[in-house]
Amino acid sequence: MSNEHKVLLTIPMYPDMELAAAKTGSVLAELKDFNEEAVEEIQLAIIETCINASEHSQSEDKEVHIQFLVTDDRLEVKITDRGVGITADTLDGTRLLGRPTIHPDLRKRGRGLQIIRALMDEVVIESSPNGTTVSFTKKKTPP
Amino acid sequence: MSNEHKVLLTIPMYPDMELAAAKTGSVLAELKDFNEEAVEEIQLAIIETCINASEHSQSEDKEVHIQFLVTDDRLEVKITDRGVGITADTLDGTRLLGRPTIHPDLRKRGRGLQIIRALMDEVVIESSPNGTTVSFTKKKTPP
Amino acid sequence: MLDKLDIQIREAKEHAVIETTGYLNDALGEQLAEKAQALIQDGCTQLVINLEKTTLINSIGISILIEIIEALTEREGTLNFCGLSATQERTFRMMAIAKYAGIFPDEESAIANL
Amino acid sequence: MLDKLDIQIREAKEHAVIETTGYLNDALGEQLAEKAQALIQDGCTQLVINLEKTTLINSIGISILIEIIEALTEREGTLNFCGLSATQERTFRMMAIAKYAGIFPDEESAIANL
Ligand SMILES: Nc1ncnc2c1ncn2[C@@H]1O[C@H](COP(=O)(O)OP(=O)(O)O)[C@@H](O)[C@H]1O
Ligand SMILES: Nc1ncnc2c1ncn2[C@@H]1O[C@H](COP(=O)(O)OP(=O)(O)O)[C@@H](O)[C@H]1O
Repeated sequence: MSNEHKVLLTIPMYPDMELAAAKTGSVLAELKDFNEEAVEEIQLAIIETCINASEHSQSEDKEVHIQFLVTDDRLEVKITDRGVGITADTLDGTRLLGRPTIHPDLRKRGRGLQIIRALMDEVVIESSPNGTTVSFTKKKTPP
Repeated sequence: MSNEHKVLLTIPMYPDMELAAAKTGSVLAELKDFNEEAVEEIQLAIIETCINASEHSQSEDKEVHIQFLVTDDRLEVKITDRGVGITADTLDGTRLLGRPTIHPDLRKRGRGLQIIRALMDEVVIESSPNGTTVSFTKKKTPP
Repeated sequence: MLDKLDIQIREAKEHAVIETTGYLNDALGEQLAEKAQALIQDGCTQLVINLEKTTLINSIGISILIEIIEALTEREGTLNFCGLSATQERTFRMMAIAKYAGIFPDEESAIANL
Repeated sequence: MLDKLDIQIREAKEHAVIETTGYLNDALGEQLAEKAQALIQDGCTQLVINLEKTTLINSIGISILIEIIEALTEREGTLNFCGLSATQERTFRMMAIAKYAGIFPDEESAIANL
């Protein structure tokens, strides 16, 4: 595709490194004139996915690999770890996670994937015992 | 070394992509509490090096590879292209570059390397006909 | 840019405003929770959290906000937020936070509605 | 963050202030040069460039500032800068820009010293 640009980033699993990924995403989205809200949403989705990789993947190399693909009308982000993977059971049960709170609908966990799914246009999770790749796309909305 | 973190970034040679590199550098520097001035200087050095790679390297893959290594007291940045390289003559003659202006000390070109050298603590340029690597280090100054 | 993390507290007789600056992650969240718990211990259960200078909140930050809501519910207190971006407000509604805490455009109205 | 690029002009009888917002690269630099040349053509040769909302300037942006200095020198005009960060000021001194243009802390003093 013309005007398609690829950016690759590898960050260590370490607190706040997800911001490097989020900022890279924001530069690309702003370059293509995504609106302010979309830029913020993209950053949040990247942050949550990177934090999940750090918290849950148990990856030995402790690296998160991020591929950004930006065209004039969309940003695709693919975030990969080489960890233990997510089981289908976990994915199905995401909504039930978290210890109960005073208010039963205020859950403490299981929020990352919900945020990503709510904010991005397409979310695909591929997982095996060799690792996990979470891919999502944000389409540019006409002004 | 303990508390050393490596971040790898590959960007295409395309206008403003240098900002993705600059922002990644700024996140890492701020993470380690570099002061505001140092964070700005790091960004400028990264921007100039990436622009040089885009403008001068004639690289076929049109990619710039950036490696960040951050410890508690320094940030090392290594910026590589697979282009034609810089000749020693060019490097020596940098100060004479640029068409003359009304004010002879106001030169239009040859400013990138000067900025990088002035703002960073150590600058090393390695170049061959297979490409160029510009490495620089910024030390954290105690507050 | 990564804003410097910071927490400011403005205490009045009946209420307190906590203002955060920077990325609301676990580090800033814990600082925030500590300040909020201290205020609650002191009997100040009418709180406003001003997030105007916090552009990014991660899900750990959100968990901590929920803990503050719980602590206030136990004491029959009130929590109002202000300074949210459109996306933050949307997330807070999605997370049911908006059911247990007020969301107001500015600090004045957040205080007035405690 | 990549601020939206923008140029504002405040014209008075005797001078004009050009304020930039965002990364001063070739794109914004060309816009800036155009506005400056238009002002100079119109006989306005007392210019202030306010860079307060421009945090990053690349060397192409600097070349364009130098071109504006040259155009003003030809017309015996004056250029003053304001709103520079410490690093920007240092770079301008290093590049000899400070020899041919004034550097002032704020717009008021930059205008007063035209
Ligand atoms: N990269 C990953 N590797 C392994 N497991 C993961 C990964 N990402 C998510 N998970 C699993 O999916 C669950 C749901 O994730 P999420 O919705 O972000 O909630 P939370 O992180 O609060 O548990 C996690 O608890 C974890 O079991
Ligand atoms: N990555 C690179 N590949 C090839 N040549 C380079 C590279 N970086 C710099 N150079 C050479 O070094 C010269 C000096 O660079 P610089 O000081 O940035 O000035 P300018 O970019 O304005 O010419 C350039 O003109 C170019 O010939």
